Amino acid sequence: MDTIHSFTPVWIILTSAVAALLIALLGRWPNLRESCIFVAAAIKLGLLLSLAPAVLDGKLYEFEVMELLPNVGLAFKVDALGLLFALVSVSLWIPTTIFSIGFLRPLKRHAQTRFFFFFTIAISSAVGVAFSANLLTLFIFYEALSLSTYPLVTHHQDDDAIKGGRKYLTYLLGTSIAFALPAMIIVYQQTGNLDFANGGVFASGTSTALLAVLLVMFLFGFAKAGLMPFHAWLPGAMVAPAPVSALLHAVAVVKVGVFSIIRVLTGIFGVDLLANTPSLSTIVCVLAGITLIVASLIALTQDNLKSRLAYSTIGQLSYIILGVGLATKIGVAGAALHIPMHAFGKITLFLCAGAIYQACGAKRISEIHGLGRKFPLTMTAFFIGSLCVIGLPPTGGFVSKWYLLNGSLDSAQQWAFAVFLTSSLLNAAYFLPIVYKAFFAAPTDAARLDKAKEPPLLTIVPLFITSAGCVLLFFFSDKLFQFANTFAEMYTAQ
Amino acid sequence: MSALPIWQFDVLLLMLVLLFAVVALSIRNLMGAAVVFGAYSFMMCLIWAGMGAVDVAFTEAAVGAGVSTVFVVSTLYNTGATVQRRPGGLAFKLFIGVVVTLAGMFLLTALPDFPKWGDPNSPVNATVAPYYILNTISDSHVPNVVTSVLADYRGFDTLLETTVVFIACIAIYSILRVDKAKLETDEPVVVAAPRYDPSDSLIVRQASRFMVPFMQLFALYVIAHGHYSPGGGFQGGVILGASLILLAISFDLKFLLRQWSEKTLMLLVAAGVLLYAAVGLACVFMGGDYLDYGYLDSVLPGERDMARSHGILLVEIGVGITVMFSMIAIHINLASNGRFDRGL
Amino acid sequence: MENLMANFNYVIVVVLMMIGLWSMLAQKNLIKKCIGMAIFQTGIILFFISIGAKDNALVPILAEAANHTYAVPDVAKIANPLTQILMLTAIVVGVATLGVGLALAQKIYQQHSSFDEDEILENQRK
Amino acid sequence: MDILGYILICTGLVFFLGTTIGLLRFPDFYTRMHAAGKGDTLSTVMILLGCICLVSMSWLLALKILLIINFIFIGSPTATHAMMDAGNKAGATPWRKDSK
Amino acid sequence: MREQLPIVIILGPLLGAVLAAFTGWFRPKLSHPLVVVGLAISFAAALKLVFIVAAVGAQEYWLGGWGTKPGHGVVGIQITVDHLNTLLLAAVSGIALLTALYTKRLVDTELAGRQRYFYALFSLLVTGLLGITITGDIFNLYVFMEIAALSSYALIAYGRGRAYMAAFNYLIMGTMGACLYLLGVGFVFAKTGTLNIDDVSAIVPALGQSQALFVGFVLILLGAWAKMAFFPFHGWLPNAYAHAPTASAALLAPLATKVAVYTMLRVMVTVYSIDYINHSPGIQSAVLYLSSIAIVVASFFSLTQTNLKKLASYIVLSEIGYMVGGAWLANKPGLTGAMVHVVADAAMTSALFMAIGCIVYRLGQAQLDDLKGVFFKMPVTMAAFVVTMAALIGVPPTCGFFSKWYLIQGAAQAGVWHFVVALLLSSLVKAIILFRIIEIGYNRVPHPAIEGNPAIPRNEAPLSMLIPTVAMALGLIALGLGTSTLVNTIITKALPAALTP
Repeated sequence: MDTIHSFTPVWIILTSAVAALLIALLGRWPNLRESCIFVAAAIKLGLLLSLAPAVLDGKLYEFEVMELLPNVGLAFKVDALGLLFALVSVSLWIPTTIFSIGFLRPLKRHAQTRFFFFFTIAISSAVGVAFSANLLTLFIFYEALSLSTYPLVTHHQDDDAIKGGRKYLTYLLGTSIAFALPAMIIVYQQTGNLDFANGGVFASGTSTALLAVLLVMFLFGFAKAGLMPFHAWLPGAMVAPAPVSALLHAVAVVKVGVFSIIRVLTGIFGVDLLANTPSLSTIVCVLAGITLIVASLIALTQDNLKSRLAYSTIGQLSYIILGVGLATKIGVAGAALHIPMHAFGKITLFLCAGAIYQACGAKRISEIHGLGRKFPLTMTAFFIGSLCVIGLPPTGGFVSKWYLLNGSLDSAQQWAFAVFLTSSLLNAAYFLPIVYKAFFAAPTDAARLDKAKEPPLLTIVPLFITSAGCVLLFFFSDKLFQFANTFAEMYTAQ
Repeated sequence: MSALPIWQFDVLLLMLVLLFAVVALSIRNLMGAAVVFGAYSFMMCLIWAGMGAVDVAFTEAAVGAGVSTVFVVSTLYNTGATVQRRPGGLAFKLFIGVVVTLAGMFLLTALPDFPKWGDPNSPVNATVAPYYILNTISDSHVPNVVTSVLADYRGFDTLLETTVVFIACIAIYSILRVDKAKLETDEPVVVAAPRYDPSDSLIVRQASRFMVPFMQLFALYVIAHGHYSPGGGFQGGVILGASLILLAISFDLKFLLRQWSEKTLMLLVAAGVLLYAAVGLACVFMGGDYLDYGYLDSVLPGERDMARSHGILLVEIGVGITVMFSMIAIHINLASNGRFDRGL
Repeated sequence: MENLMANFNYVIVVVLMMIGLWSMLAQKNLIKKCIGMAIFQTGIILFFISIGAKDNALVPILAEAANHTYAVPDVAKIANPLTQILMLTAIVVGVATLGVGLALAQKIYQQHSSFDEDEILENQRK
Repeated sequence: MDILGYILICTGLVFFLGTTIGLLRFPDFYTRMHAAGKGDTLSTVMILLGCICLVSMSWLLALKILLIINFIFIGSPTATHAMMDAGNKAGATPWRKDSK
Repeated sequence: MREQLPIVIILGPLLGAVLAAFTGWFRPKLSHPLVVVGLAISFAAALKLVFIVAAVGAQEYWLGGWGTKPGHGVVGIQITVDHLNTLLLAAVSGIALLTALYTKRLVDTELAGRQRYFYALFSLLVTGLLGITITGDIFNLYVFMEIAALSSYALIAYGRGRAYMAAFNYLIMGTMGACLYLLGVGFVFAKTGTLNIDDVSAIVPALGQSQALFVGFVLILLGAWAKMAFFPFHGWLPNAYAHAPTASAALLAPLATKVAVYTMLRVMVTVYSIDYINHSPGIQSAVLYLSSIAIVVASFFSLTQTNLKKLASYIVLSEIGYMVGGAWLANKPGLTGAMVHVVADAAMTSALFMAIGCIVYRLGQAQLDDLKGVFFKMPVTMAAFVVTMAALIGVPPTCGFFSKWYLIQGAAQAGVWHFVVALLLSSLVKAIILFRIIEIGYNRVPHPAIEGNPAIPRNEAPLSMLIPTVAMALGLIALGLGTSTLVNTIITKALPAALTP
């Protein structure tokens, strides 16, 4: 495959970094401040799209900034998956920003400048992760992301926020330092490089035991992916303001986690290695499968809307990991495809949750009975979003799950098929009742409903955008599938 | 002078030294401990002289036995603590004892590996040292090999050694010195009233008045004649210092400070080091390496070797100045508890 | 055993140093610590002088050269100057350290009116 | 000449013996100091004189030793005086025949 | 006439100190600039030498021109700048320079009326440290050691009160260390008959398994450990650094211990050879266990501290464990890690103490509870502080990450897993500390008191202190990005040939 050396990837990362500086400087003039976010986002999007055609016919953009360790450098590489992920995060960045403006301003929230500053930093580090050419670069941006999202999580600065933030950091930093870093160093010491190479970096004949240990260390090390038992930070981080949780769950954090795991599985271990040594792929699939089912079950029991969503996220992430763990071309493609699909669906749901909270201060599911009649638009958006997460047509979720199921069929792990179906049913079981109650159940607290007013336009518009996105992704899924497929072909030599 | 074949005598002295060390550490009266420690140092001098290390013996006599004893005594004098308080902490002492004994055993394991005692062909005596003995005359016309090595071959060490004295002086100064204005507000001070003020003994005063000039004459001789006989900057400087310390003790500090003000003392301490360093720097500017006195031949009389000899004299003078005045300053600080008014 | 007699100095040296070391670490009295320190140092100095000693050696002053009648000296008969230089330095360093230690001890005594480590620590605690 | 030297040194040693005995046996501080001061000075001086006789060849050395003698003559009694004075101030009571 | 740069490194601070001691009596204002100029000169020389060494290799300089004589070896004193010490020289002089600029305000306030000799002692301490690093003569090293030690006792004693006792204990421990070192030198000297490091290292292998040499080796190591406050000898350090005036601590904490570590490295790598260590596996594993214990114990003590300075001193202690352990792994990555970490840690500790100094300067005390809202009070300082702590934790791309990377790699290669665990553990502990401080200083403020609220007015440290702090913090990142260049051009060459494949 031929590569193009270009500085563009760095530019893409820098745009938002520069934007962050501007935000810090323009703190006094809110409109100016937020407008420069949109400008940056637009530029980013444009640059990303300009890369698309070349990437789609299998080219790679590469750029090495400097060497940090012998033959491991601060290097960037744009392939289909990275580009796809970057596109998703940036395109979702725009509606999230709109929403946060609508969400923060009327409530006169404090430290908006700080909020947007770290928000932007977080986006650029997410893109950095997407473009990393080797494990070290990825790790650097991964940590940067953890640190830059901490102020967002503790934004309220009350005791819950502090507790949540403490949990957040303990899990993310702790696991990454305790598992990912040593695993990475051992890999480096074994193989002498950390580049994501097609077919992995390990010489044939590396002992399977060592590989298994490393695999587990990586899976748990990138705890952003929320694999059980290292998932507890995600519900804990619910204290964050709504737009932040939207960002965390849909775009920046959790997807970065799974993305890193995909990178490790495909680029460090190599799909073929997984396919040829069933024990490894079994480890991945079993861990993911358990998380999948358990998380969905827990989600059923939650009454707090946001934490139910959180557990649903944990489950959905495991779809992706399981898909890669299947180690088949279709499976990998489906996993890659599930990133944008789930992103759109889940962000819609979270934005809805935020809108509802803003409208009538309702946090628990039992409080939103009959809300649908009051706010049809919001709840419709919620409905579409849940369809997308469950994976029913006509939403993008359907497509990705379709590929995942196919992948499970022609893999060695037939049982995964059953797992997928079961959890989809569970998803339906914990989402649809909400919608049903919202539209048809009698309101529990009529007084509050009367007081409640339709949330401001700035919070409604993003809902439309994202939910429309969910639907559009279904009809234009082939475009996305090209990305996923290019990536899958590049990394699975079967 | 002839060889000193006194090994048997040596063994006896070694035993005595050991005895004195034990006594100095075990005796409860601190003042007594200080005195015994002085005696211990004198024994050491004898041993070293016996081994042919006259310069070391000389220095130890002046520094170890003389000045440092005075330092300990003056410290005790103005704190007024004479008797060591309760012993205590037996278990701890035993523990340390065991550790130390083991360490000693460990050191003794190396004994069989040492070259035989007094063997002229041992590595130490056969590797570098002979060069000095063979070439000191041709290099710098200094018959006292110790002096030539001290100030020329290893002159850098000596520069640093002088610096160490200088540091000790200004360190003690900045630790102890308190100016009267802030004295009340500064820190709680437990002033021990001197129990005996020697300055009222006419005999002592007259005697020291009579001796001091001789001492100083001798000291100057030691510095100037260091090329040909034992001694040099350090020993001379210490004796000069001691002569003034004697004055300070037999009269009082005021008497001394009238002649040498605090400022003058401290400035001269630095001046000595500066002289030494400047001589070295001059060599660099003359085109040589640092402290390569040979290159001073254009300013100093004589060829390169004689220039070396004179360079050595210069730096010895620098050393002498620093050592002399830092000894005085240290004594004043310790004796007057940094108040520069009265004291031992 | 005869080896031990042959290197009798070294045995004494080691004992001396260990006494000094013990007193530095185990003694509670600051002045005693200082004296122990000095004894440790003199022990080391004695060690150096011992390794530089030669049987029946002259002091390292080439007397006959003093009046410029220069003759090549017999190295084996002249004591080793190098160890002596090193120890001159060591002695001076020793007295410097002793002085600083005593100055600190004085200051401590001013605050706690005691040289006893335990008492001082008690005072600091309360 | 050498003979003279040896004789001087031996007498010096005898005096030293006396000094030591006195230092140990005398009843009180002052008398002991007295023994030490007198005997010590005298014996040292004698020994040094003996040394002069032995090294009579080199006059420079002899001169140096003479200087030393001079110093001892001044220094030793003064020191004794100072110590006695100190003892007096510190209140050491002199010994009397009747006192036990 | 040969290259004079090596001696310039020493003379700059030495003369600066002596002249400062003069002007202290006439124009006290002049002392500080004089010292700064001296340090600047020596830093410039050190920096130039880094490039020279990288280009043409080691530079030797013979004091008084007394070089090698046939049959006798080097008869004078030699000072050497080679791949092993050139980086440290630059680091020490550079950090000292920054610290000198930084301490001006602190000294004027903390030591008002007593600072006559402060800068002289300051500069003399630097002289000693640079000398230890540059000298090529084991006895000369001892003298420099004492120069550094004596001046540091005085600098600590400036803190008064408890500082006196702390300084006295330091004096006892330090003198013990120096004496043990000197004794070890004596043993080596007795067997080899020379003091020049190169000559000694040429003779040592020929002597084979000599007990005296072995004892000397152990003694020298013990001496170095006492100086660097390695685990069994660590008692004096926390008190000394916590009770010393901030101005002194800011200089002592980064440099003194690192230079002692360098001494150990020099003895291990040059005087004795690495395979000498590999031939004594018993000691090796013992030392590795000791360093793991040192790291863990120090880390946990640092968790329990409530005083910022004490906390920082315990962090210093744990970092020492890193370097000793890394050196005793005695394999390529391990030694590389140790050498990188000596420089990196000097920079990190310096930045840490500078930031703490700024805080102390404004808040007056350094208890953790007093830090409430400090992030809003002095944002820039705290930003620097966070960067520094991140470096200590080992967050990329700061220098702390890469040194730790090499250390862990070395431990993995040698299969010393307890060391790996200890390293990771201390990183986690430091992370906890950092975020505890962030919580206190950033979140534990009454809720309305947020940005722009007059409740917490901006009250930054003065620029003369702030600029060095920020510069040092940025330097950490720069150093991190430059790591591989340093490793490739210099440190790899400093490793004994036996290791470099």
